[in-house]
Amino acid sequence: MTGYIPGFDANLALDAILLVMLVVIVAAIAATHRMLSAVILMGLYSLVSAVWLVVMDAADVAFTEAVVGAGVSTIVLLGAILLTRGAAAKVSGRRRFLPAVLALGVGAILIYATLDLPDFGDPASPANAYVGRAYLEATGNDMGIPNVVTAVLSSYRGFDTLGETVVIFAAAIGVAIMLGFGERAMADRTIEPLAGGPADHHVVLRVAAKLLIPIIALYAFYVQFHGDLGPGGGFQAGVILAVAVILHALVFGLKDTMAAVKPKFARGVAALGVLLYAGIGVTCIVNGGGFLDYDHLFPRHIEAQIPDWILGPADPAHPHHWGQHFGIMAIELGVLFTVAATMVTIFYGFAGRSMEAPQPGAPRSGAA
Amino acid sequence: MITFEAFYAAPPALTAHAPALLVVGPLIGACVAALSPNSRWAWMISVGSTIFAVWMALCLAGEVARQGVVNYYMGGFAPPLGIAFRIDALGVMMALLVSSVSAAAALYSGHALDAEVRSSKHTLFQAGFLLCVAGLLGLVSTGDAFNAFVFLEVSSIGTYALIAAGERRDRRALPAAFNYLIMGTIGATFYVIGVGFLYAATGTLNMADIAARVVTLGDSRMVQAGFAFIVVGLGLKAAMFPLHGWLPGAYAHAPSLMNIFLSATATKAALYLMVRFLFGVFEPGSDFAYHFMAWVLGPLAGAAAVICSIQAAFEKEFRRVLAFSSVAQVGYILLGLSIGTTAAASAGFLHLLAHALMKATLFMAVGGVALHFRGRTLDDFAGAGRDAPWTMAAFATGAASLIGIPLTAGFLSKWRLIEASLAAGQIWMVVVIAISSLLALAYAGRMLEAIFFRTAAPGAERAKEAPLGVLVPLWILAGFCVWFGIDASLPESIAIAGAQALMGGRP
Amino acid sequence: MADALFWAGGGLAAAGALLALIGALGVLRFPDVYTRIHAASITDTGGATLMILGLCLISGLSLVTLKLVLVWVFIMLTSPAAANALANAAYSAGHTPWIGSFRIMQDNRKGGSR
Amino acid sequence: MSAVLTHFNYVAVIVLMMGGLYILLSTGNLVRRMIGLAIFQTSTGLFYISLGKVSGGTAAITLDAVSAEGQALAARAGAEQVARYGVEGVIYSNPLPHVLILTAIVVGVATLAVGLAIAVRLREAYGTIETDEIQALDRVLTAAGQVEPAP
Repeated sequence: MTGYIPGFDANLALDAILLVMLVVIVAAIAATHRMLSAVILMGLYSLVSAVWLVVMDAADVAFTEAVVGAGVSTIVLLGAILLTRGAAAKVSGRRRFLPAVLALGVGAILIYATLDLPDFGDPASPANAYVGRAYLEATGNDMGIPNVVTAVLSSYRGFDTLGETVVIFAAAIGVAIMLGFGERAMADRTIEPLAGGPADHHVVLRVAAKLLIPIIALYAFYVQFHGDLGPGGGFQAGVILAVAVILHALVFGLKDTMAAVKPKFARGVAALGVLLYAGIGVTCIVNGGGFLDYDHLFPRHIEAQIPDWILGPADPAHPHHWGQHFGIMAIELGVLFTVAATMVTIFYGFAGRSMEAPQPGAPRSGAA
Repeated sequence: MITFEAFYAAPPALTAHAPALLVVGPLIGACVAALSPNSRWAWMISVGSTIFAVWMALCLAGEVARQGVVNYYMGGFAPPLGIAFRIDALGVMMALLVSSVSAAAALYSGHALDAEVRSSKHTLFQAGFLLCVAGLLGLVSTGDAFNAFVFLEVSSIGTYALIAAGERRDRRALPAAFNYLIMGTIGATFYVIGVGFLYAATGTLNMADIAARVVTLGDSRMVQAGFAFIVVGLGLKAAMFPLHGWLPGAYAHAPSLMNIFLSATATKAALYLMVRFLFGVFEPGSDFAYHFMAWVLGPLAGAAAVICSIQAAFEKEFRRVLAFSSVAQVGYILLGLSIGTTAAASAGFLHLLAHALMKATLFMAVGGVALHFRGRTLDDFAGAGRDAPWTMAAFATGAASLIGIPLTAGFLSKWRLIEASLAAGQIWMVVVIAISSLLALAYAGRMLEAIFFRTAAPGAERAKEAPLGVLVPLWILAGFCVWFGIDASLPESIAIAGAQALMGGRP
Repeated sequence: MADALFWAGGGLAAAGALLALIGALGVLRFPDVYTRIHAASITDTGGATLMILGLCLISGLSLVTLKLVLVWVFIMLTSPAAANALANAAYSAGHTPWIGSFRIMQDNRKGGSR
Repeated sequence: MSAVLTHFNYVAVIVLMMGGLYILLSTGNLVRRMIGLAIFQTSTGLFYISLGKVSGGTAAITLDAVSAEGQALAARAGAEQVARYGVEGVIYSNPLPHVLILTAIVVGVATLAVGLAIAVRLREAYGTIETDEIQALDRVLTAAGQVEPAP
């Protein structure tokens, strides 16, 4: 709503303020010696950059940064410092000079190159005028969904997104190989859940969590299925769904959560998500298109027989929209499966570990 | 190009989609392996999907022989909107290399995992291995700069954890894997920064499209910075000489399956991507890529070939010797490329193939013996030649190829390199190759001396012959080392076709 | 009318921001962990409420209003629960609340609270 | 506008990258290194997003140009700009960098999780997460000719 103060671009001012905040936060992380402060500041960094991303019109990225950067990353970092603590960070003098020179050198090269970059916000720059614009012009015709980011993400560059889903799956495998699934936490009978024990101080938390978990899960599905129309999609929804599980584990104890969402189940779902995604691609091949060519998701004779009341009347101008719609929906579902299951697996890995190697006075789960 | 008709007897529908299936096959295999009930199943899936990848690579080779370049549009969207796979003769060479080495490693893994990894994690390990394979295959086939980053990370993230899994035998695997993770991620991020500058300058991510547009930009600082960051980033991933610090530890302490697979393929795939940027994207536009190769890449490669060979000669542990030797051998490949003629490049690629073969042989022999044997230093291997004659004979074959003894693959590739550098008037390169070969004789000789001419200390743990499941893939690899030394028409035709595809008709 | 609503909403949002700022000052200035939690949580919830009210006025009656109200409900659920959990954790970790006059607190500061 | 103003975003993002790189390289603490790495990766993303911002644009979610929101945007950008750079009457920011950075963020969190998992195992195997101490421990053991497997 900038129109109210003429000559003043609120967006630019916000942009500058947020960037300065980010620089200050990074400086604070560099300066602090306490791991906990560094982790909290890291979460703050993600949150502020999410706000900045909104100012930059990158709503989908902001959403992801908020849930992934400020949410899951912080949880994992907290778990890690809990499991590695007792080793205080110290910056010895000799290590300061060379890194500073290296960082400054890289920065100098970057700034040297930056001076040739087009002006910030220039709509005629090659980056904005060529392929980026082509997506905006073509999406309506090719896919017919309003969120161009989703269209590019899951159809034009759907293969990248497959790779990204695989990266997440690889992370699940990596963490599970390193830390296990928290199997020992399940076997451990001596540990009581945080809430509901004899000295239950956590009535408020428990009530709030009971109220929140269904809302969070519901919200995840809203984000999932609203991704065509607004910001959101499989990644964000997957992380949010995983957060519901993580919250349950934090409040009701890891063991109860693992009984509800079994580690093996999580691992299977993570693999199934990638399988679903790749399977959609292969289905397109079987039906005569290229890999991930959703126009060929349905065989032609079946597509012709889909009654109007399911999909609406066929639009002669854009005959393939339904394939695209279904393809995008299906692969987003695959992404949801993999991301949610992976985040849960990673959390189980870290949280289960603290029980395996108990330390004096350690809280009971990884990120409590 | 030799004919592959005998091999690509695939239905045409499969052949048409071979580029996608090449990557998706191992990917689906990875998911199924993660879901499989026990390690035997996972192993069979692993072997099956890597052999499928070999088949697809052969199909592609046939297609490339017929068409020259295979383009495949993901999702049916032509670039620059969509992601395109672009596979030429060089890409096929890399795809064949990666898939066949992965198949040999997968065959080998049946026994190796039992000895090296907790049995509860075998299925995960195979899944991670297949993800690495899929990532590298995607990396060598893609024609999209950002897609290449995604595949670089697919293969890397799997690799980090699988290297760290070597902790069960040797806890130094953990710091080595962590170090690799940091360096690898810095490299990948540098690459992303470089691609970002190229994107800012050209507005596109398709490599061919970037190349076409870079030409018109002249000496833009954005292009220069993009070039610098891409070269440094991929140089980190490829363990180019001053940036190779992470490699020896990561290779030496990894489980032997990863060890074999990585040493033969991972750095070479990153190298391949760098070469594609140098020759395919930057070189046509301006000559700074050319100057860079002559004045930076060449000398660094020479330094690598000498200095890392010296380091290898002073190492005590078997695998570390071989790992340092890998960095030195990558130096040879880069020497060939830095000359900038087609003959030299083909010699470089020939050495790339030969090196992949012999390193896989060497690491597999060491790994095969180490299944039941905790030895790791030269002293530990004293007398191993008598205790495990078949395995160690294969080792000797690989070592002979490493030194460059005639009738082995290594001899021929070095010979071609020397020929090419003489033809280009680069006498110093001949000297470098000679010195480095002498050093190779020194370090390989030390290993062979320990294995065959020393006797084990009384009471020391003795090596045991590797099981048949290891000997078969091992001797297949060793056999290729010898075959390609006697009759090199197959690898040479592949390397020459690759070099011609890269150089596009330059002398 | 729209203009008046905009300024009213803006004023409310600004008041909310001011409240949050005061809360932040409180976190810095208050002597012990419980008073700090108190300062943070009350002003946080209150400030967010004011801001959301302001934004509702600016946006007019639409779907956005409903979403803002849902956000408010969410904040009302989470923020106090989080403060409660934080205080609980501090208590479990052995922090005893300061009881007594502010002067005593200042005198004891050296020995004291973190 | 002067070069300082037009390129402020890029320079600020580069400062963030330098900060991340410095944190990463200056510390021997493995968890801190991961934090530095995460900042370095994220700030690269911010660089891309800066490239894709179009002044006067909005998020790349198709709007109706005649809706109230579309009208307000058009009024802000000016009719000439809209005619030149708009798509069906609305100026959007470039969606491509957004897609790329979504991918990069996810890759970043995957790296972070795996790196931290290795760090946790390191702590269990060595009892420390300081690079110096780990190296010292390794030197001692290697010199003694023995290498312990991790517990």
